[in-house]
Amino acid sequence: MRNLIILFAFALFAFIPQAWAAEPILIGVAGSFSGDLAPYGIPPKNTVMLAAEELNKKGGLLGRRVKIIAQDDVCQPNAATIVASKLMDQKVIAVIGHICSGATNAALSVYRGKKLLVISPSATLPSLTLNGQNPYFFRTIPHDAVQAIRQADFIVDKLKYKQIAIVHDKGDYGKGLAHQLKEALKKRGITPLLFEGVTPGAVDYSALIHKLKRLRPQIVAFGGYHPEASKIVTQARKKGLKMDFISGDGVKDPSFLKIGRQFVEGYYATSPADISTQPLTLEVLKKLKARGQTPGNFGLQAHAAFTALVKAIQAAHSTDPDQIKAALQKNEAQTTLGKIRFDAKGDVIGSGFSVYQVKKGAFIAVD
Amino acid sequence: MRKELLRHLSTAFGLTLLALPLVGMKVDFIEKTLDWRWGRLMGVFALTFSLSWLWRYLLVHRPQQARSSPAPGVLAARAHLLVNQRVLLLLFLVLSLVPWVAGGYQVNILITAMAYITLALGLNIVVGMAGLLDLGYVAFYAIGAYSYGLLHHYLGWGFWQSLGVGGLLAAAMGILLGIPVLRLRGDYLAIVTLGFGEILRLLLENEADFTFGVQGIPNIPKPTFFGFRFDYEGGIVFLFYIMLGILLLAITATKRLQYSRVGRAWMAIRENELAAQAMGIDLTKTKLNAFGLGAFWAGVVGVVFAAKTSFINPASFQFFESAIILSIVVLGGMGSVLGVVLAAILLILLPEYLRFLAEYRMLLFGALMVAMMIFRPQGLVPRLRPRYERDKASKA
Amino acid sequence: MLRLEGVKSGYGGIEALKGVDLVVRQGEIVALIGANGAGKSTTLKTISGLLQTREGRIVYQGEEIQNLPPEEIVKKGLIQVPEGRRIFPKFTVLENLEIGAYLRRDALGTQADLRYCLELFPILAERRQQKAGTLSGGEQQMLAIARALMARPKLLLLDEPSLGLAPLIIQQIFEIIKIINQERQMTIFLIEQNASLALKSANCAFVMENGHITLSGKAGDLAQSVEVKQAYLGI
Amino acid sequence: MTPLLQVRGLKKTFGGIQALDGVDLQIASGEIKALIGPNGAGKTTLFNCLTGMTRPSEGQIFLDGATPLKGLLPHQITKLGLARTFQNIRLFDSLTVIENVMVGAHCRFKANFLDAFFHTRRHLAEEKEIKEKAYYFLEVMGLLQQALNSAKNLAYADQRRLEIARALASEPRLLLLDEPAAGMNAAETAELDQLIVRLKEEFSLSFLLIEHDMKLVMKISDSVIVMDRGRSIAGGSPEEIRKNPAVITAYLGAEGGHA
Amino acid sequence: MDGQYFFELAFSGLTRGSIYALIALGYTMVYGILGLINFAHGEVYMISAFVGLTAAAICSLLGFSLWAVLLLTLLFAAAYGAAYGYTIEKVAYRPLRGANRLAPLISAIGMSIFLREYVILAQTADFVAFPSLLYNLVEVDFLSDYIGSGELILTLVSLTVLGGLFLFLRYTQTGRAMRAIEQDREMAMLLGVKVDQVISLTFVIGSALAAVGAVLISSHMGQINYNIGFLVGIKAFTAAVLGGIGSVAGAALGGLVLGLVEAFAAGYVSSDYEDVFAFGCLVLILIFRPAGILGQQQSEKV
Repeated sequence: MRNLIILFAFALFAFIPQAWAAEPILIGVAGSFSGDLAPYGIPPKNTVMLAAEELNKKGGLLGRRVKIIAQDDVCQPNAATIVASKLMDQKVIAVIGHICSGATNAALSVYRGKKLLVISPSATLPSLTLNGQNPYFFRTIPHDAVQAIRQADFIVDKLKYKQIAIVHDKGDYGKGLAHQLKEALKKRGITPLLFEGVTPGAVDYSALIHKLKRLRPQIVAFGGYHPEASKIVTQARKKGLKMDFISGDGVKDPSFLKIGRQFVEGYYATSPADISTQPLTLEVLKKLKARGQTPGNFGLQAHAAFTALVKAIQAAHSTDPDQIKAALQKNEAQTTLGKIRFDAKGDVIGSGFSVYQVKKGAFIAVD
Repeated sequence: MRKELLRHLSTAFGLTLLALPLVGMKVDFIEKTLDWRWGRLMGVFALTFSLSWLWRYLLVHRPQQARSSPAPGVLAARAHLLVNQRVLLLLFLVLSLVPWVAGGYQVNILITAMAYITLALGLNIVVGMAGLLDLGYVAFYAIGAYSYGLLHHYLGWGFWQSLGVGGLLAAAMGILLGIPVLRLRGDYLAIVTLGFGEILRLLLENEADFTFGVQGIPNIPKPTFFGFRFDYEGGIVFLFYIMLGILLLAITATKRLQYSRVGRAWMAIRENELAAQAMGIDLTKTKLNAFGLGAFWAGVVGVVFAAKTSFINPASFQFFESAIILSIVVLGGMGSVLGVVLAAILLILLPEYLRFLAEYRMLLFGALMVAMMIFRPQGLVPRLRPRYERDKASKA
Repeated sequence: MLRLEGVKSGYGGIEALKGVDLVVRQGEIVALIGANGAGKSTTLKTISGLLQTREGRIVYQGEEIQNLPPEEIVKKGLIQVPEGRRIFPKFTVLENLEIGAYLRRDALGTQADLRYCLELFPILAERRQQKAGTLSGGEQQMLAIARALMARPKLLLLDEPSLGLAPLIIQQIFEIIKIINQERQMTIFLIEQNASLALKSANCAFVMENGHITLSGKAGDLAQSVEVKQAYLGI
Repeated sequence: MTPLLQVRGLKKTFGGIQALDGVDLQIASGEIKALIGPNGAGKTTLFNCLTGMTRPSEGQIFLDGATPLKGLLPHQITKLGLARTFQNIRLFDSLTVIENVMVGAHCRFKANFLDAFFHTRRHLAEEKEIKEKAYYFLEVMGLLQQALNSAKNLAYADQRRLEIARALASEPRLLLLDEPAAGMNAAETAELDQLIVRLKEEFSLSFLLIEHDMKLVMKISDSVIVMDRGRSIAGGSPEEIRKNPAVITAYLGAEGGHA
Repeated sequence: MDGQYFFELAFSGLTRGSIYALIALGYTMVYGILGLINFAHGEVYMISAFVGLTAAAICSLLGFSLWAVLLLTLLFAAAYGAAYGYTIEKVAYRPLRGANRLAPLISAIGMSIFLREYVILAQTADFVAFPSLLYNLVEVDFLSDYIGSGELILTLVSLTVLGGLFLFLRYTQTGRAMRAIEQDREMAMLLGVKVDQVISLTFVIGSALAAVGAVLISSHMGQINYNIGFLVGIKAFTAAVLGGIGSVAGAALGGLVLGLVEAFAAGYVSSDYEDVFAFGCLVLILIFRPAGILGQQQSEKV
């Protein structure tokens, strides 16, 4: 009977949020939750929400509840500045976001000089950290140049290919990566046979395929996301083209395998070190699935960003941005991306790139 | 009554049937699974059933003149009282107090709203007054923004120099575009301007060596005040006043042009091109005037936009923007300044304040656009005809 | 055959017909004359269902037809040739005639009527493959009448058949109207602002002013009446 | 004395159809000239060529015997003093009556959009003058009561009058009227003919008018020109035309002039 | 110049072009009859693709043969596309008949936003896989260097449907009524044409054609999401204008011209510029032929 009462009291405590002692800690999540780029923004929001709920269930942060404020910037610079100033007005202590490099760039002009911690799960434009203007900006995803150099090394050193075609999707991620790859290859004395973009959502890519067929590159490097990648490789294979393909982390996605089936066999993709076997990652994936959600391209990066932030706050035992910043750079945190910390510029350490290849319907690390 | 009930039931049934494969089922072709979602389908049925009643009720009670002549009703009469110079000035005074009482967010969205009002007033010259349907208006906005971005990056120009140049450059492009398309009528003009807008955006994307392509141009500075540089908050407040000033100019220009020889020529062209020609109106010059002046405002706002976001990329200038600006003009009631202001507030601020609806926000926004057109096709505030009353002196 | 009783109708806030009473008897040619803006065309539009009857009754062959949709009224054999001809300019002459028979399902009868129309208007037979837009005004008016005949009307409503046509053509058209009336026993309700012309060919006539019928009677009598002479014939 | 307007050998083809096939025409200063002919004779096409809305294929048009009009744009021709009305009325429907007439005065003034924006002296002075002028022409045409109504709400005959008022506001020397009496009843037509004569006197105007109403034509015109199939087949005084056998067969038919 | 490459590109252009043409018909018919740019047409295309996906999945779950799956999918998508087209007209356009020209345009833009969001909420914002219904359906050896079998079927079906529609409009009484309404709506009414019904039918036919296009293209490209209608819609509309809007033959021709221009631009210049060429070609053609390739210059009667 007594146990029951205690249980009841405990349950009551758990179900009444007002019971929390102090004001909640506010953390912003910003990204594209509607519009064309919603598929990239919604999963990060979901994973952060999930992580925050779990955290609150376990007693919150520094004894306070964590409250997530999600703001939609539609990946547009103007909306991003509006959202950013709204988050500032609401006195969030940190922002997980933004999703697109462009929107992040615009939003940073609002945060700049404000000592607000911003951790993006997906903005890969190198200059965001490298230009040194954003001391409180971090990202859990390595920037494009890192990945591009990895790709160039693999193509030139491992595969020993010299005939390379670069195709991109004209988007800021895809074209950015393709551009970096071109630069990386240039440093190694290779000029690509082709550098051009396709329009995502076009009804047919066969003109490009015929062009590839004529140029006969040994490998096609595609900068962009998996939907376009699988369309291009499928059409190429159906036309009997046998060259190799390589892409970045935007392609290493389970749906790429499912949708591309036999056509994507042999496709190379660079991506952060394999994390899908780690217990923490598996657990998050399982919980997401239970909610009918997917991790998308950047969901795990966003989860990791949140985890790293929480760990840093706990380590600093404060919400002071300078102390958190120091903790982020000093302490390693166990996250869905593995053990990570951040370098002086704000880029992630510990999430390197491996090269994978599709073999029998699965991505297998080959380098 | 029973007939009514049956009617709405069958409407709801039909719409639910339409929703069946999208709302009621979800398939995954790879996993070969099929989910039935009956609960959601029931929700659709309940919703459509109640909406059907409401829709019917509103349609029946729709004011009759909505369909025929837009007789200036009570609203317009009141609007006329509202928009006299003194009231307008008062409104601006109140508005100019906002930065002192509200936070950065409110200031930020008010700048955006004012920017769209100005854009709509500019497009109103082209579409509302001259009757030239322009679906690529966003191109001129982009030209303004990129003038500042590029002039700053390559030549180190500041906001103030760029403001003039951006506006003039946009106006020049407007005239340049106008020349080849003058012969086109109505909707052909619409699609060519749409094409022009897309071409410009694609060029901005592709000519990466010059325009920085899809990566965009970052770190565009805020305006300075006689060399004084503000911090972010100060900068945005200063920008707020600059935008307020521009808006005031745009409103004055619109109101004065309506009562002028040039404005009447625009409206004459809109009403009947042939008769306008026969009355000695130079079609080419008058249309180019409209294109140029309309584009000028877009260029000016573009420069402000670049300064406000401090970052610009081609993706900010998509067709959707043109569509929204056009919607503001039409929803406002073509040619009415007050209407444009109200419509801009509705279409720009409403989605902003609807954020709590989260993912239903844009759905509702689209539905509202349809509903507003159906229940007020002539716009919120129909243009009041200028009253040229005979002077007392000459009557005597 | 057709009777209007106190019919009121109009556009938007304007009431153009303020209670119209008139009768069209089987087999006659009846003219409705009046100044522009008197409401003549509005009367026709109301009869053929393009405008709503706000008050009153329209009785056709003993049946009330006010506020039926236009296609139902057409089905009953009330066919209108509207003002300004309104032929389909992008159709050939033949296509224009064929669409005249849109509601008919009797292929044989339609064929026969087509032959009859082409005999009645030999110029149309000559130009059957020509685009109707390239016809002259007079030919277009003939085509418009022929197209209406293809629907095999019981009552033909003609709106200003003389508008904008040269006198010679007008004569031809009015002759044909008489022929149709006699050969096919077709009742014709004619609207004309050229009063002298209308009164010459009609059996009886109504004079309309400001949304009301002000005079009516045998066409010959009206032509002699002082009011009509002064107001409409300018004599 | 040189004629006000001289047309020589005007030709125009539309996709194989010879709409004008060598038209010659002279209008003296102060003359009322009527242009008659069956439908499709090319009367309106001639109007369009004169006012620059259609480019003639061949032939010449001179104003005052010296100024060539061919190749000029419509607004330039209007500025030189030719104004017109249209067969199917073309008003600026949603503008007010007074605005319609003010637009008519457009080509006689200069203020541009900058003047309007800064309310320069030029703008203010011109606006005042335009307005006064417009009211004056409305008064002449008897439309004063309607000044602030929408043009589209006018009665048919008033719309025709408004078209004339609007054309007058461009201060023409030659006024081309395309079927001014179409759709008017006898009483209204009678008013119209008095009006035309009055305008001629008051503004020392010349007229070229297309008209089917023979009574009007015979009554007011100084001379008549008859067109058939793109040619001018006869010309002369109304009396001569009435008796010309070629005209009777082509146009008037057996019934002669009393239709 | 490389002859084989040229023909490869030509066939690629033909494939694209025939799809543009198929969807352009919906625009051109609606424009002809109502004078309205139906911005929601691209969304009907997109929705039909989703319905097609559901139908294809159910049919394959039931174990039908590939041909049967294809036919049933086409049928279902066409029926639903038509129903959506009909509903859109009834809700968003019919109440605006007789209002000023821009009101329905804005209503259409609103409708288009609504439908996109509706699909995001009802289904997903992600790309989803669409079964490849055309691949390996037939073997065509003699052309296989130039064109895949899927593309061939796609082209053939499109052209057949186009031809069928052309005959329908030309030779049936209903088709004639449609063209009559295009020219003079009130007059058509006076001849007994039920105008509202015919307008609805126009939407139904146009939408069904878009649905056929949607299923064919989706199975060709293998994936769909809520955004696929936008680009296709704009391109198809461009094609319709290019050929002369309001004209069925014009839509077909405009689609093919646009497809070929894009394919050659992508092949000989760069895919970066294929859209620039497409719109540039539109602007150029309209400057020299302001009413499109087959459009009749409306000589306005003065």
